[in-house]
Amino acid sequence: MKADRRFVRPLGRLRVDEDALEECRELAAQIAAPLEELARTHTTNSIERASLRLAGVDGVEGSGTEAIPIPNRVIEEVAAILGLERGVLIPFWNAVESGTGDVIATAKAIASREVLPSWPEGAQFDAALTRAWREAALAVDTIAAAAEKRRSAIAAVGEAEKPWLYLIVATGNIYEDIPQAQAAARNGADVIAVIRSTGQSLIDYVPYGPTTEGFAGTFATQENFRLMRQALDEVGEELGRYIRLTNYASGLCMPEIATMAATERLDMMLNDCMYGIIFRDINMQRTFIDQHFSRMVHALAGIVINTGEDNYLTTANAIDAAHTVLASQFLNERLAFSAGLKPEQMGLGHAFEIDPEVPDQILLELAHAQLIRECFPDAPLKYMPPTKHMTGNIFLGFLYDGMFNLVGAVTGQDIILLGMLTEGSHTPFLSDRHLALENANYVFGGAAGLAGEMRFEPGGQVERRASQVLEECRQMLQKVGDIGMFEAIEAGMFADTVRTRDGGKGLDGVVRRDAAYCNPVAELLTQRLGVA
Amino acid sequence: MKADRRFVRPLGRLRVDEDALEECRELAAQIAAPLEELARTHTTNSIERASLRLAGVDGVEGSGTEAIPIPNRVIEEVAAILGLERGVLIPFWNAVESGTGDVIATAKAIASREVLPSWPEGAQFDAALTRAWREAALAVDTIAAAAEKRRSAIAAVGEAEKPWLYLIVATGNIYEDIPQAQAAARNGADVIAVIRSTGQSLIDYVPYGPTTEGFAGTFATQENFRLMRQALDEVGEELGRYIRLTNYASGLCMPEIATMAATERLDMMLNDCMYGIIFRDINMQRTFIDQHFSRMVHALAGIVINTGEDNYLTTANAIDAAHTVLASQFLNERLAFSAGLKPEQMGLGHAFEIDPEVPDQILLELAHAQLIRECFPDAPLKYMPPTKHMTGNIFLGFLYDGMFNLVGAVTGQDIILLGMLTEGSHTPFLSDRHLALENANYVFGGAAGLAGEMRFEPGGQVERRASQVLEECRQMLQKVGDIGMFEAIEAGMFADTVRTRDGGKGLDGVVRRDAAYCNPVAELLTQRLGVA
Amino acid sequence: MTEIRPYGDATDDGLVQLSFTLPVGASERGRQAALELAKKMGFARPQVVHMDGMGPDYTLFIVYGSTTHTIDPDLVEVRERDFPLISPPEVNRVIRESLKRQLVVVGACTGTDAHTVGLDAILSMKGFAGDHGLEYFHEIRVVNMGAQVTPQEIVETVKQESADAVLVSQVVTQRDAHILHLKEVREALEAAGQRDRLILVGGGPRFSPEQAAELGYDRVFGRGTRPSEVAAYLAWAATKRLPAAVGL
Amino acid sequence: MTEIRPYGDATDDGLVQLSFTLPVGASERGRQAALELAKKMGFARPQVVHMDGMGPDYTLFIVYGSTTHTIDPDLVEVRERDFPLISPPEVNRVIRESLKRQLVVVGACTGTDAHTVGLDAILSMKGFAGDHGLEYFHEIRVVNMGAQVTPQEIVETVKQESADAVLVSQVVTQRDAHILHLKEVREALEAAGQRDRLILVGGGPRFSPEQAAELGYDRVFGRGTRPSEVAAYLAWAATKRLPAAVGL
Ligand code: B12
Ligand code: B12
Ligand SMILES: Cc1ncc(COP(=O)(O)O)c(C=O)c1O
Ligand SMILES: Cc1ncc(COP(=O)(O)O)c(C=O)c1O
Repeated sequence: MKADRRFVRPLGRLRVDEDALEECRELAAQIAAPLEELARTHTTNSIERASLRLAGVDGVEGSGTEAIPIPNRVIEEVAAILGLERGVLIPFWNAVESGTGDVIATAKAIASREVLPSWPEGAQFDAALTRAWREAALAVDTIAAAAEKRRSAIAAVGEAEKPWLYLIVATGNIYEDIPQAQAAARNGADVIAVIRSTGQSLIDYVPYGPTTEGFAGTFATQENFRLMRQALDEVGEELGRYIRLTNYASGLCMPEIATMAATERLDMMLNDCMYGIIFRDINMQRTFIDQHFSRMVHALAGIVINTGEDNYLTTANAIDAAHTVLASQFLNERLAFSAGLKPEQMGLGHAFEIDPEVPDQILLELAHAQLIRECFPDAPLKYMPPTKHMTGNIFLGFLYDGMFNLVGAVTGQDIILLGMLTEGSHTPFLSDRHLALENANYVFGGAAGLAGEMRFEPGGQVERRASQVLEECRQMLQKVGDIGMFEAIEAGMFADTVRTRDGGKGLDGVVRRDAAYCNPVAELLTQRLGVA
Repeated sequence: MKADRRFVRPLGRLRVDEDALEECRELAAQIAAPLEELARTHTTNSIERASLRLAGVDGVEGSGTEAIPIPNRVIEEVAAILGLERGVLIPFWNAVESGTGDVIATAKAIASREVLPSWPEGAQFDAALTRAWREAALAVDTIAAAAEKRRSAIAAVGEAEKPWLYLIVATGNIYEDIPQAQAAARNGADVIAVIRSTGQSLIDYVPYGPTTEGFAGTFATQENFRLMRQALDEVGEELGRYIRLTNYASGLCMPEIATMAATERLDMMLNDCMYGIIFRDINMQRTFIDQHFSRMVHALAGIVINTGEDNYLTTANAIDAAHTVLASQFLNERLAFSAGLKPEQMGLGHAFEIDPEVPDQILLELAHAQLIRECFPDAPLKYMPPTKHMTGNIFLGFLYDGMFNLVGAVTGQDIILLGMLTEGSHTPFLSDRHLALENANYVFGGAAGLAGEMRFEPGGQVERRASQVLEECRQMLQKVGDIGMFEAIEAGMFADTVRTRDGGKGLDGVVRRDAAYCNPVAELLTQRLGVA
Repeated sequence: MTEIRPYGDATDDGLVQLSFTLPVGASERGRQAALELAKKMGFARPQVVHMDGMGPDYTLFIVYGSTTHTIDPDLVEVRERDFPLISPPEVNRVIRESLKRQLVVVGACTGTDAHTVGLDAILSMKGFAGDHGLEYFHEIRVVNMGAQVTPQEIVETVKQESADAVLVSQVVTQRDAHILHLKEVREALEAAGQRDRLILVGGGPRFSPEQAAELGYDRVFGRGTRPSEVAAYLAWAATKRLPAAVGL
Repeated sequence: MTEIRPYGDATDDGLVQLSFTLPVGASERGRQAALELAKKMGFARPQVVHMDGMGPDYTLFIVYGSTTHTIDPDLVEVRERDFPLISPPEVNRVIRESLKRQLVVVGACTGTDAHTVGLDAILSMKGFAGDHGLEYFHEIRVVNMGAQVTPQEIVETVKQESADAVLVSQVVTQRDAHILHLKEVREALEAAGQRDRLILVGGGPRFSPEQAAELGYDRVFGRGTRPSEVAAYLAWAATKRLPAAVGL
């Protein structure tokens, strides 16, 4: 079936108000400015840990998923003794230089308090600084190398045709995930996402090693990344189609997971500027600072980010809140841009979540999807299937998923997350995924051609609904522009969820940078990407 | 959901070649002429039996579904003694006039050979003739009255909105059929078809009374018609929506069943000019003669006929044979017209039967359905769901049915026969029907608005496919015009099935009319309808 | 191999999906009745994920549960094909050598069944799924009687054509029509003393091989049969069963 | 009423649809294994209508069969609601009269569960399915702790607010997370000596009433619960269970 899909991004189907579009982008830039400033002037313990990981610090104290990673221990010691205002890298490299010279050993020594971190002066400082810059350069090269590795891997095995069919595995056990992911790829999946165990997003460290116990998901660990990457490379070779791997650079460890993803050559990462704030009650300052660093890493590693606007519609009404999705996409776009991501790396998310009982539901979804397609012509849009209104009626549910696929096909969505007929009751069975692929292969095979063919009556219901959503979005962004992002979130303007500036988890990890703050990794990233 | 459907017949979506259209209609007229002539100059035992039934002759000799109806016995006797060339009515009314005067009694007497039918002369002939005309007038009035009764019933309970959802019951037992039909109506069905037992079409008499034993269907008997009509009138009142009843004026007893349908106020009848020939191997002369009489009855009774082109695609390839469906529709249209049916009574059939494995299947179905919509703007089209490619995969099958509903919705098909997810394995379960209605209510509720909205790229794939089918149809009709209808069928030009002029069942019942042929019922029908 | 169980998303979780209608209202009592029924079928922790009232008297239930039953695939009885799947040329050769003449096949859809596509798939030149049908074999002569043929008509044709094999198709299975009609044909052939000198074959989507015995047929073929299988079987049966072949 | 069976298209035909995956290849042996398994479940004449290989090692089967089991709906045990479904004003009155003060409710999604929509549906003013949530009742004071709250945090809040009732939500059920997490909360409350003076209520889409006992909860509510039910229950329980109410 796949071979017959001729992917097109239909444009110019709706007479979109170009001025409104223009204005939305300007407003987004204006709203983002203070957040960009915030990121420039602050660091977080996760950013510092990420920088340490890039320096080669790894391993844990203790065992199991509760074992504490060495990077966390080092940060704790540095924070306790020196504070993080000047960053962790100078004290760390100083310890290395003035000690055994071995990175891991030194880190362990700091963790076990055999070595006390200190802020070097004079020649010692210069030595630490030089080393820090040298190591940072190597680190940033590895990140950039990921993009190169991916390019050659794709060149070698072959690129998957669009739309990319995106499937989730979520057994909790990496060793069950692997065969299921491979089976999915063999049946036509182009992208595999390993869902994380519930709760990982709220732990302020990254678990270590291969894991077999998770709730409704599998822990994101560097070893799990490596194992799955390997498995997908194997099956990709077998199929002559590069299979993409996705995980979540989200939650309290966003920056670290981003670096792990780069190192292990993941291809796409769920990474949103607000998801953690709204859906995980993570502090907003922490989130905005972390997302900037993590996005620079993604940018350089050639990773496509997937934003999470789709989630809004799981709590809010998909019609009333349609414009909030669009507004958030403009903000995600802006904050991606200012972190150096190219349009083709911006997998902006949206979803098919209108209540099926609503008259003309399919027509309205078509209008929303087409509008977003036209607003972001160069973005590999990520289209999410119905979830909220999926019930135990698996037959009707399977049909909703089919209509979702159809709307995705005719509006040229790039990344199609396949819906599961059992969404209303349990995490996917092997057979649910298989049926989802049969559904998608049928619909995309049968309707792909319509993307190029379909037109809508000028001034008709589809066009009118689209311009209404764009206008509501413009007004919302104006309002946010007036009161500022923090106030907007405090006012519950996104996903009907209220969060406070100093509330939520992780604020304690936020540190204002000192004049002497030094983080060559961050520095080099900004330089390479040519961002401020 | 229903309340939200705004039914439109989208027209002018494809730039159809008006000249080709015109030519197809002229060719159809030319092809039909000899068949119309055939019908004018011949009668059949079933037409004569139908005329007797309209005279009030009914009842059976013997018992069970094998019992022989009195009309059949009377015909046999008349045929044996006088032949049928002059028709049955004069000898019959003569027997009544010159006997007890009681219709039923006389018929029984002839059946039991107590009275021998004879051809009256002189005054006796005049008496029989006068009586025959008087009774015929009454008979034809009853037929016309059906249309009136229907109009007032609809006015009283309320008309169903289009599209009409058409559901099949097929338990074989009229007493199981009734609750299932009522349940279906309560869940949203607008039309109920009681499928006949396999094989009824090949028996040359109509079974009698209520029946409880049928294979994959329930016998079409006048009593079963009456019981179901009553049940649907009841539920219609309850729902404030007139529920239509459908059966099959098809097979060897086409004319009789048509009269039964008129008498019992059925609303639609499956009635095709070629189905019996191709799918039941009924003799072609017999079929063309019978269908003309039955259609005159339908015309006057205000019954909508449903033609059977959809069946072609169950044996032939739905792409290669698409034009044969269209060609047959032009022929059915012409033969309906010449029997006095109005465009709004022509439920021309077609189907969604393209192999789902075929690239752009959905696009192609859309092209076919839209083309037919545009060729017959005033006909209440009957759109049939996928059957041939339905397998035991009920999930995928349910999705095919959903795409069928969608194409039906956006192309404004009037009568939607709901597909069953279990089509590939068994006759519908109660729950299959329920799910089919949920499917339809979702899709029509969600996409009805698109019928008014959607346009296709001029010169695009949809338009190109449509004009190709129309052109192939024109060429086929030309060929049929050249060789004539009989030769065309003998050449297997319809549904890949070969039939011979004198082959098949029922030729023995065909009789060339004598100069003295007298059938006031037929006469009056032609007069009332103003057809030749 | 050993005992296995259904696989939902983990080995041996035993998860199965069911749907059925009960003649009860959509009520808590109905839900419990559905759960109890599922337990009787041997499901542990059944869950009613969907309860859908169809009028006041019937309710559709969709249920998931973990079956407590297991099965050992190695121990299930699978009747292996007892004839070789030989190629068309081979088929022709075998027939020629054993019969010294064409094998005559009479095919029909009997009873009220008008589904000819399946029979035609086996008989016609066009064939099915890439295989040619029996008409393609020059050592086989096919008499295709079409649809709704009575047992008597079959018997007569068998005599006329002195057929070696009879192929009967049945697609409609409601109220076990297919069983009934196939038996009627066998009985008619027995009554006419023809049965024993014939290869009697039945087919249709709802038949499975093991039914041959109860039907009194030499072989029955089911869903998705390929003409080549049937041809190979006939050639093999010809050498085995036919008087002509065993030189009587 | 008497024993009933599933209804396909005729009374008592017992027809049921199943689908399941077996760790076998899509082969005749696999098909037979599926049929045998269905027979073990008590299905007569099971039919595999679809066999779909998912890679070499797993196969999806869709099966229809007629169950030999029956059920008598009148004999199934249905726990009737033991509290009256009183109206909001009534709820307020009952609480006022029995407690002489507001009823304090602490609600939380515990463990790693971040699904707050269900809890909010019960607690928030907005409510669910046309009912207002508990915040709407002026005799009820609601403390909504939101998502991913630890048992310890719940215990502390309960003490601080001297809560009368604790409402715990669990939506994620994979690997029985919901059972585990609900128990953890109960244990924490017991350890803190708070359990007995509280009305302890759990809820989530996969719970059913009968589970309350095993969980050590006073009541659990399942899929589609309406806030009004919960309010009525709390008022009733307040008069029955609370020391304050029974005047200790
Ligand atoms: C095409 C079709 C029709 C066409 C038939 C045209 C024709 N000339 O054959 C038309 C439209 C006429 C038709 C009518 C009816 N049909 Co019909 N039809 C179908 C349909 C859609 C496809 C059947 C088909 O062609 N399959 C393709 C062939 C190749 O497969 P097959 O038949 O299984 O044959 C293969 C094997 O079984 C085997 N085989 C078959 N026969 C034989 C014989 C021998 C000797 C051997 C060795 C092998 C063999 O080899 C074949 C190749 O592998 C099915 C639904 C479906 N999707 O299956 C319904 C279906 C078969 N029809 C059905 C019914 C009920 C009818 C009607 C009775 C309905 C009605 N009352 O109007 C009518 C009346 C027909 C009658 N009197 O028998 C039901 C049968 C239900 C049941 N199990 O009892 C079905 C299943 C639809 C449904 N779910 O209700 N039908
Ligand atoms: C919305 C949603 C989300 C939203 C949640 C937003 C939010 N703030 O709540 C988001 C997008 C964040 C989300 C994320 C995830 N989700 Co989610 N999600 C859903 C979804 C689509 C709807 C749930 C819902 O809101 N239902 C509506 C409410 C009103 O119904 P309810 O929860 O049943 O509540 C009612 C009753 O149960 C009862 N009730 C509930 N709680 C309580 C408490 C008390 C005291 C009482 C009296 C009554 C009561 O009353 C309520 C009203 O009737 C379901 C799928 C579905 N269609 O059901 C999946 C689903 C629940 N999610 C699931 C999963 C796995 C996740 C993730 C873990 C996936 C991942 N790893 O990324 C994440 C992580 C979340 C986490 N850490 O827990 C699974 C759970 C599978 C399982 N059975 O274990 C589901 C079923 C989807 C699936 N099939 O995989 N999800
Ligand atoms: C941006 C983003 N991050 C993360 C997640 C997953 O949640 P968690 O953070 O619990 O892994 C999602 C879920 O869709 C998401 O969209
Ligand atoms: C025109 C027509 N007549 C009759 C039938 C039903 O077949 P039978 O004549 O066996 O009742 C159909 C089936 O679709 C049909 O389309």
